[in-house]
Amino acid sequence: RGAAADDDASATPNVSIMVGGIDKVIYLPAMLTERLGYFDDAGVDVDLKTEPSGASAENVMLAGKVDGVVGFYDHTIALQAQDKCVESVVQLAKVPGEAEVVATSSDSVGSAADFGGKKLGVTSPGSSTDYLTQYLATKNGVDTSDYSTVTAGAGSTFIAALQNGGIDAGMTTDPTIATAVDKGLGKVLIDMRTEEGTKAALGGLYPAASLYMTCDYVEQNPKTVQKLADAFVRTMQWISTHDAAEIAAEMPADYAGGDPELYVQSIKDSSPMFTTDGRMPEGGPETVLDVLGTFSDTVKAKKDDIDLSKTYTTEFVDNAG
Amino acid sequence: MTDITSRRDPHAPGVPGVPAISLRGATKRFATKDGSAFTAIRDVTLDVAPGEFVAVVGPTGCGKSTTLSLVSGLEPASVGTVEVAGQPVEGIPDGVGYMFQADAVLPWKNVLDNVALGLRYRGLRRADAEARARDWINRVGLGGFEDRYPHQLSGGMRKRVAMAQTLITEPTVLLLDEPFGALDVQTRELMQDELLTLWSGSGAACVFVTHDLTEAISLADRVVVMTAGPATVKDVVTVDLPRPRRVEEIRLTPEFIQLYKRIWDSLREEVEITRARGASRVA
Amino acid sequence: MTDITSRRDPHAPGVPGVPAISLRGATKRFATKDGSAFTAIRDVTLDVAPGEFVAVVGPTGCGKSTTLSLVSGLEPASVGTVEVAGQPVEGIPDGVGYMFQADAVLPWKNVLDNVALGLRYRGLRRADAEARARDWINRVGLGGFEDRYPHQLSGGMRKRVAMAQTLITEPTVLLLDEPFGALDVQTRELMQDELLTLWSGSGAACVFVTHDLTEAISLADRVVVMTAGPATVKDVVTVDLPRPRRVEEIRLTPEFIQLYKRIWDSLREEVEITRARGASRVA
Amino acid sequence: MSLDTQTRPTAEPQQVPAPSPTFRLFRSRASRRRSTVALVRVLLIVVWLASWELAARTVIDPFYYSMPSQIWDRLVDWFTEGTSMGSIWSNMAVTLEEAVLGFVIGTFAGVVLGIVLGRARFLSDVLAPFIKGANAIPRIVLASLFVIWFGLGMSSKVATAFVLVFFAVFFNSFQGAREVDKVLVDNARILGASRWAMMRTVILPSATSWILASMHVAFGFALIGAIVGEFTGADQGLGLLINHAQGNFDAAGIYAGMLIVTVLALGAEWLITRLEQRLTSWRPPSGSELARDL
Amino acid sequence: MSLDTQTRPTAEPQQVPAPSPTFRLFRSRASRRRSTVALVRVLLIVVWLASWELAARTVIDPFYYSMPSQIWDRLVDWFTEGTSMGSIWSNMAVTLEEAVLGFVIGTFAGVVLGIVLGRARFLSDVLAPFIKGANAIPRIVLASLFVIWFGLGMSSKVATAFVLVFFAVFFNSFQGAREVDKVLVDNARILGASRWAMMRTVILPSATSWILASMHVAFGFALIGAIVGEFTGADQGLGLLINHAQGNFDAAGIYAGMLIVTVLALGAEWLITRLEQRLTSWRPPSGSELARDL
Ligand SMILES: Nc1ncnc2c1ncn2[C@@H]1O[C@H](COP(=O)(O)OP(=O)(O)OP(=O)(O)O)[C@@H](O)[C@H]1O
Ligand SMILES: Nc1ncnc2c1ncn2[C@@H]1O[C@H](COP(=O)(O)OP(=O)(O)OP(=O)(O)O)[C@@H](O)[C@H]1O
Ligand SMILES: [Mg+2]
Ligand SMILES: [Mg+2]
Repeated sequence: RGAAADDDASATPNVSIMVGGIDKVIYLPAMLTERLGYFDDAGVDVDLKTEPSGASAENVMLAGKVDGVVGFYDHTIALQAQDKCVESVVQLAKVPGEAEVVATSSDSVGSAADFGGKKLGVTSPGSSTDYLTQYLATKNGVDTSDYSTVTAGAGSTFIAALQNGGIDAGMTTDPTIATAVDKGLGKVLIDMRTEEGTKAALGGLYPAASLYMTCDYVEQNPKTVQKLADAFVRTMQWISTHDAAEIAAEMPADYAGGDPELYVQSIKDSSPMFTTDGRMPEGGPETVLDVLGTFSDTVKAKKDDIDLSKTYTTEFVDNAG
Repeated sequence: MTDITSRRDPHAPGVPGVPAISLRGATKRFATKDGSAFTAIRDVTLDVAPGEFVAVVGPTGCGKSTTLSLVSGLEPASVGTVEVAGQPVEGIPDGVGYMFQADAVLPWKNVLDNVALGLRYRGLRRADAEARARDWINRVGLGGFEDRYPHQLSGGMRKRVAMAQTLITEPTVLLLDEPFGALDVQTRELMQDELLTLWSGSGAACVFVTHDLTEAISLADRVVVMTAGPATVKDVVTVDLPRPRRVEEIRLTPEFIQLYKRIWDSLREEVEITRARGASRVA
Repeated sequence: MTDITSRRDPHAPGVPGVPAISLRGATKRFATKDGSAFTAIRDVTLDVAPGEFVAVVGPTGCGKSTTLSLVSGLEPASVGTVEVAGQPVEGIPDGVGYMFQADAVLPWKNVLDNVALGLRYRGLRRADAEARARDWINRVGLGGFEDRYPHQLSGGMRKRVAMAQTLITEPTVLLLDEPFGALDVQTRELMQDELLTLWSGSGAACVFVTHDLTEAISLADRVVVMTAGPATVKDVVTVDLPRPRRVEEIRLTPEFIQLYKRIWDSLREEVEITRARGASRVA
Repeated sequence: MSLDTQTRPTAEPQQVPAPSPTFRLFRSRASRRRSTVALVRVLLIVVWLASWELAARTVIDPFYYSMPSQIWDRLVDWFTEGTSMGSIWSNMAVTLEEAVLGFVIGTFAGVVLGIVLGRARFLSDVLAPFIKGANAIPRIVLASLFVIWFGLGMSSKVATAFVLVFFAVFFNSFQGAREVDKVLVDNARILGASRWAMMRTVILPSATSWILASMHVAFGFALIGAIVGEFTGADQGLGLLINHAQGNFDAAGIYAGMLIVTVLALGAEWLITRLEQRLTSWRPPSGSELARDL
Repeated sequence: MSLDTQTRPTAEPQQVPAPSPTFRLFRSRASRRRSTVALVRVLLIVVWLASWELAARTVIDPFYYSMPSQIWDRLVDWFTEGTSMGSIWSNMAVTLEEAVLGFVIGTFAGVVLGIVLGRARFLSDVLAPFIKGANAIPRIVLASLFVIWFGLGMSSKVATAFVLVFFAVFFNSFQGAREVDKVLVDNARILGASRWAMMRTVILPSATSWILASMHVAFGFALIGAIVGEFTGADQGLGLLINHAQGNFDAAGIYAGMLIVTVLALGAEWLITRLEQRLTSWRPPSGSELARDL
């Protein structure tokens, strides 16, 4: 990719960004920035692509097929364990935006301590929902081998699993959380969509949704990255000053699916997770490393060698504004 | 040759007076590619009584096989009526046996299973069916080849398997389309014997398509000569030679020679018409 | 019948003295299911000179088709040597034409394309190939049926298509496996004429399998009688009747009758052996 | 026992130019049959939709199963208002283009390789386990590899469609090439067919019905491939539309997307059937007679 | 022009009991051929693995493409230590069970429906568009619908495997039933075959090579179906293992998973080939002679 040649403050560089599910509420700032026209204002031509199913977005970026990814921060650490340098340039969320939802039919789960012998849903094996579930269980004295992990996906499959007893509880994001609650199928047990809830659950903040790029790209295209940072930071500020209904109104109409009210509700529930300035929250990376270092096979082996300072930079958000 | 009993068997099936096969103005047209119709046979009217043996001769491609396919119920007539045992033909009439001109034995069954097929279809127990099949395999001279598959047989052997397959079901209406064409002269005579033995005892009506006039005359009660295509019945020659007949003897008798000449002349005309038509059509 | 020129054509292809076909102790075995070998022909030794017409007769299933398949190079001999024009047979020898006993015309090509096939394979331009194919279609009496597909033809018509398909390539070694079995007597004679016309002009070596002794004697220079299977050459009868021959005349001559009787006796023995063997094997 | 010997008219024309009444009868019977078929089909659809709608309004939860009226609304919406990923037509065009390309390339490669290996015993013996093993590789895994290899453009989706189409066509062409009647091959060899002429005039026509049978399945597969590819990473296409609906609990959207895919497949199917009719026009008019009695 | 008239021995036995030297020669030639095939296969694998390993150590990035030595380590690890989802054997057993069930049910349904519709013209005319349309429904979408309909247990994966297998087998059985030689059907009708006997003795054997050809593809499809189903929602299985590896940037894990799937497919393939040999033992020993010259 000849992106380096475009790295000129006056030119309008082309950047392609892969979003790990463009219509997920946790990744909403990406589409919102485009809808608000902030990319154009910042002088960057962004091509948003969606990759609905998780981890291979990073592979695609590392293979040079896209320039940036909007995804979970924890991937930067996992990748460093594989000697790949990827850094978060704008941190969109300071908490995972996930919640452990318990089926209403199963009243035996009152806290994470009751996970033993239960079927716990995650979106896919090896995802952050998987690691967070393991972390929560262990922290509450339940060994990971005492419960069974079930891949339940997100969306309807998760809801159906809750309803028909395929899982007793599960970790997922909005709008699945809001839908489950709305349909009376589940209630939120551990809410990691807010700062307080996350701190209570994990003992610290857990930075999640972020824009990350390869270190090489950042080094070679600082001006382009700066433009992206400018645009994203404006969006984060805009989010913090508008309410859920206003945000929902900016999004493409069909993102609301069949039920606009529910969509507003899920934005409302989830918007506290967003940062207001795009900065990495204090202590966040350490929590993430703690979680991955305990449960991810690849990270576990190299836990002590991980250099967290190479997994994110605040240089660009500092300059934004 | 075997002794042949009277050809009007008292135990013959079928209602007396009702022909076993009755074609009335039967016409068969095939759709061709350009949508027009090709007439294969035209206005064929013919009755065959129970217990009667009719040989059919005609120029190649005139419509003999087509006529048999109407009687067997495999193809419906376009115009006219076809009746077997007094019933209009719809689907395959009961008691019809048809030995096709083309190879029709099942390639995935060995000789024994192929011959036993008709009996198995009729619900006979395997052991019984096989016992009778073995008997028939010997009659057609294929003893020892029971477990061969058709592709391991010569052309003439396959024909004999088909023959046994058809005769084992003891049909009351027997249609044979050039059954002995691929056999050597002697085997052919042995098979003719077998056929006559079966037929004379059973009172079945038999329609026998052949190109061999000697064969036609020595086997049949009547020889039907068909015209050039679209075929219709041109001539019917009654063979009034006494049965049992010894081919080698009668073929030198004046009656035989006269019959032969009559049929031959009748047929030659038609063949020449066919031929001339083929030539003129291109000219 | 057409006038037939001298049977030793001076322009005959092939080196003089070198036989067109030469089988030396040729044996063919087929593997059977239980792993043992079935011997189809045994120790066949036979030479056919260029320009010679040899008819082969033998009991059904004895191994006539197998012999032809060795000469054509389609099957390798198990033991012994097979040479065509002095060269050991490996793959299909040049100039071989083989009309199969089974239907072998391509079902997806119409009559015209089927007949033109050999010429097209030899790289002739379409227009030329079709012109010659049309000529051949008329010769076999199928004018007007050029655009029919095989399934729309009668059995005898398909045989004639196969005949034209083989003859159009003007083979120097011509193998014919019961070519006229499905034809009426007259058409058969017309085809025999055609065949002789082509053959006599070309100096091709011709091997002709038939069950019709009259046909064998009236066409051939020599008649080869094969034994009961596994076949080997039992008897070779030289037919010293002058050419051109008129079948209807010669068949009543004492020479013809004597030849017929000699071949017939020789063959009958073999057929009886075949038959007895079939019966004994089951007993 | 009676018999009428007919005197034959001097010059009966062998071809009957104008269709006789019987023939017209045949034809009208065929067309009556066609309309019956259409009627039964429509009836089936109506019954199915009505019972679905009814069930969704009473027993089953339209949250999961949606219902025809909602699907219809969603379709109307898409076609009039467009979707969040641009006009529905351009989404359809993208998916169709990917599928068609994958289909064409896959069919071509499948036929060529299938026929060649079908006739080359040694080569096929050597390669068989590799091809069979490759066929078992899950296509979703492949799809993500393709994105890495070929990027996010059209090519990765075409590649996914290709691998689905290829195997379906390959195995049938392969078997078709093996099933050719030996006597036809022998005859062509005797007539002097070169290797290439043999392929063209004997093997390929004989394997045609095998190849066509696989093509019927294959276009559906090509669409699936394109959609799987889009699921793995894309910016437009029906796959994204469906995925988007999945992420938003929009059951109506899922079914509407599937419906559009189905319609596309049926369109392609129609074209393949036309092709089939042309290629097999030499056959006896298929066994309707026969099927009636069976 | 010479000719030797042989006097024939009195009683030549028609069956040669002991294989003659020529025959032994044939046989040893065949076995030599088999070992050549095996050799070339092994050679191909070795060359491929070696060049992969070499490339991964020099030019290409093993992060994406992994390398044989890493994959081997991962496999050893899985088989000795187990995986994060329990023993590798139990994961294999789960996936295999799903695939086999889906394969068996799908094949059975495909053959029965294919043969019946292949011989029942009216029914097939009516149902064809529905079946063809259904075939175009993307299986990943179906997989998530199945999870909704059937839950997270085995049945949803079996259903996914089923839909993949069914269509592959159906279309071939259908065409196979149509291709039956008309004269064989006519002959059986004349001989008095009932509808059922016709199916059993004529249609089914004649369609066997069609059905078997589709079964070769179908088991691979069944495995794919099981894995897609597991991707969508499951608690054990090879699909999850691969998905887990994907989630952890573990290329070696992905390829190791695919390798296991391939080996399972080849095992099943071997069984199907055995079945094929039994069912088609009546055929002329296939055209090796012929293929040699082509
Ligand atoms: N399906 C068909 N479509 C069109 N024409 C056909 C069809 N079947 C047969 N014919 C034509 O009908 C005519 C009669 O065919 P048929 O097979 O009855 O002849 P045949 O008297 O049995 O000849 P042969 O002695 O050569 O077997 C032929 O001209 C043939 O081309
Ligand atoms: N592939 C094969 N496998 C086993 N046996 C075979 C095979 N092909 C032919 N045979 C046997 O070889 C013998 C000779 O067959 P062939 O076809 O040469 O006979 P034929 O003389 O041509 O007979 P016909 O006059 O009936 O055509 C037969 O007994 C046959 O069963
Ligand atoms: Mg006929
Ligand atoms: Mg023969």
